[in-house]
Amino acid sequence: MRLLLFGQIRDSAEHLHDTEIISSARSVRELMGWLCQSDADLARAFDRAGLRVAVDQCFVDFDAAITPQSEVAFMSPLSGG
Amino acid sequence: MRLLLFGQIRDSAEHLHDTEIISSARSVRELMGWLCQSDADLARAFDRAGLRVAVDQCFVDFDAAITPQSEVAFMSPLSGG
Amino acid sequence: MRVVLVDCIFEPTTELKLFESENANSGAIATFMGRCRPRTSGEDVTALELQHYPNFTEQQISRFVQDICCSKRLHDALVIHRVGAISPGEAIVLVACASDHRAEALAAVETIIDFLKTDAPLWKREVTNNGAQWVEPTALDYQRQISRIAKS
Amino acid sequence: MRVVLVDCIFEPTTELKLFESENANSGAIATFMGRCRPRTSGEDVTALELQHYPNFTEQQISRFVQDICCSKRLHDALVIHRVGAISPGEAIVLVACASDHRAEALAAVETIIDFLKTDAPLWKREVTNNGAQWVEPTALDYQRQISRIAKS
Repeated sequence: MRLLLFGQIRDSAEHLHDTEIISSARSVRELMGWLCQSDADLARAFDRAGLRVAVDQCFVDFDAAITPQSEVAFMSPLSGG
Repeated sequence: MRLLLFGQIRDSAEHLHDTEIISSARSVRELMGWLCQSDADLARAFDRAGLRVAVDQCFVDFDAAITPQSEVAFMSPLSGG
Repeated sequence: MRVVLVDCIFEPTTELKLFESENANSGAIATFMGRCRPRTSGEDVTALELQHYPNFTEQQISRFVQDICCSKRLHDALVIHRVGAISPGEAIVLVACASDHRAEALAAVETIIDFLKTDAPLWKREVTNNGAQWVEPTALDYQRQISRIAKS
Repeated sequence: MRVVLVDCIFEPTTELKLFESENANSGAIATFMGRCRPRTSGEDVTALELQHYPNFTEQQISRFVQDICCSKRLHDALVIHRVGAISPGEAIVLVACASDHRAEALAAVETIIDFLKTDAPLWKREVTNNGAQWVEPTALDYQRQISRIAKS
């Protein structure tokens, strides 16, 4: 699946942004657990307030299902305008 | 004193707008009574909702004092913007 | 702060460009432009006529805008209002407010335009093919007047 | 309706002039322009960097603005938002809404800019001489988010 990181969280794991990853995770939450094991900085970033996630360009909650074809984007608090 | 009329009320008594009048009225209310006696159209206009008055370019209530040197402006409801 | 009454056509975006350049350090600029609509209540409008009370009108608007500049901590404010005869499509009023952040500028523009509708010494008459009619504030305008006064 | 992200300088008043001429029959046009301030919390800002999520950002903003156009019965709406590197003094965002009457246009502009602050997929980083810092919505931004959602 494709992993995207936006905002502050990208600074924590720049090398993972916009990469293809191979994981058997079937939900966003499972994917987060799997990523945390391999990257302590990202684990800390996931703990920060205001984290949002989109799967295939739709905002979803952390229990949302994912497939190997999914595009999963983790986002720090949004701040446009 | 100088009499000014603004908005719809001017249509009722165009001839009185921006004229010098000689009256012994000592308050706005007395002046209105005096004007009503001589002009029935203006009397009806005074009865319409939303009438406001300014003396010497300050909004005042109808009991405000006036002198022979006053500038008295009667105004229909304001509508700018 | 600048409050002006004009008796001929003005170009809102030209004025805004100037206002913007005069307030280059302001993070937020909110504006409102009101124009003479070509139709009202199903009738073609041929003109608007705006009466004013020379000196008093400018003085009343200036005082109000000055108070808003202080209370909302604006960097600057601009009000341009037409008087006299206005044709459909022409701008009637431009309000612009500059501040550090959006909340103040947006609230100030809204408060100023609400004030102009019910409390500035201006009288508007709409001319259609069926004659001329004085415009009075709507029930909504008066509601907004009450809520503005309650907040102040 | 037009929602665009641009990665180079744009001139808000030029865009507004176009918007105004495209909506010649609208009685009311409200706008908001946000700019990169040269100073923040006492520090000189050397640049702002705006990250976005290609396609998703445009799609999310467009959907929201489309909904507002319907619910506020706007004639038209325009959102131009910079992405990438922005220098002090440059425009970040322009929002313009056209309607028959002022209440709808003013409320729509406010709602759209509030949405952009907390709910549009955009991420802002402020660069000063002391390094770069991600900007997060303020407590006030979140309060306005809650009141916006409560009203909708």
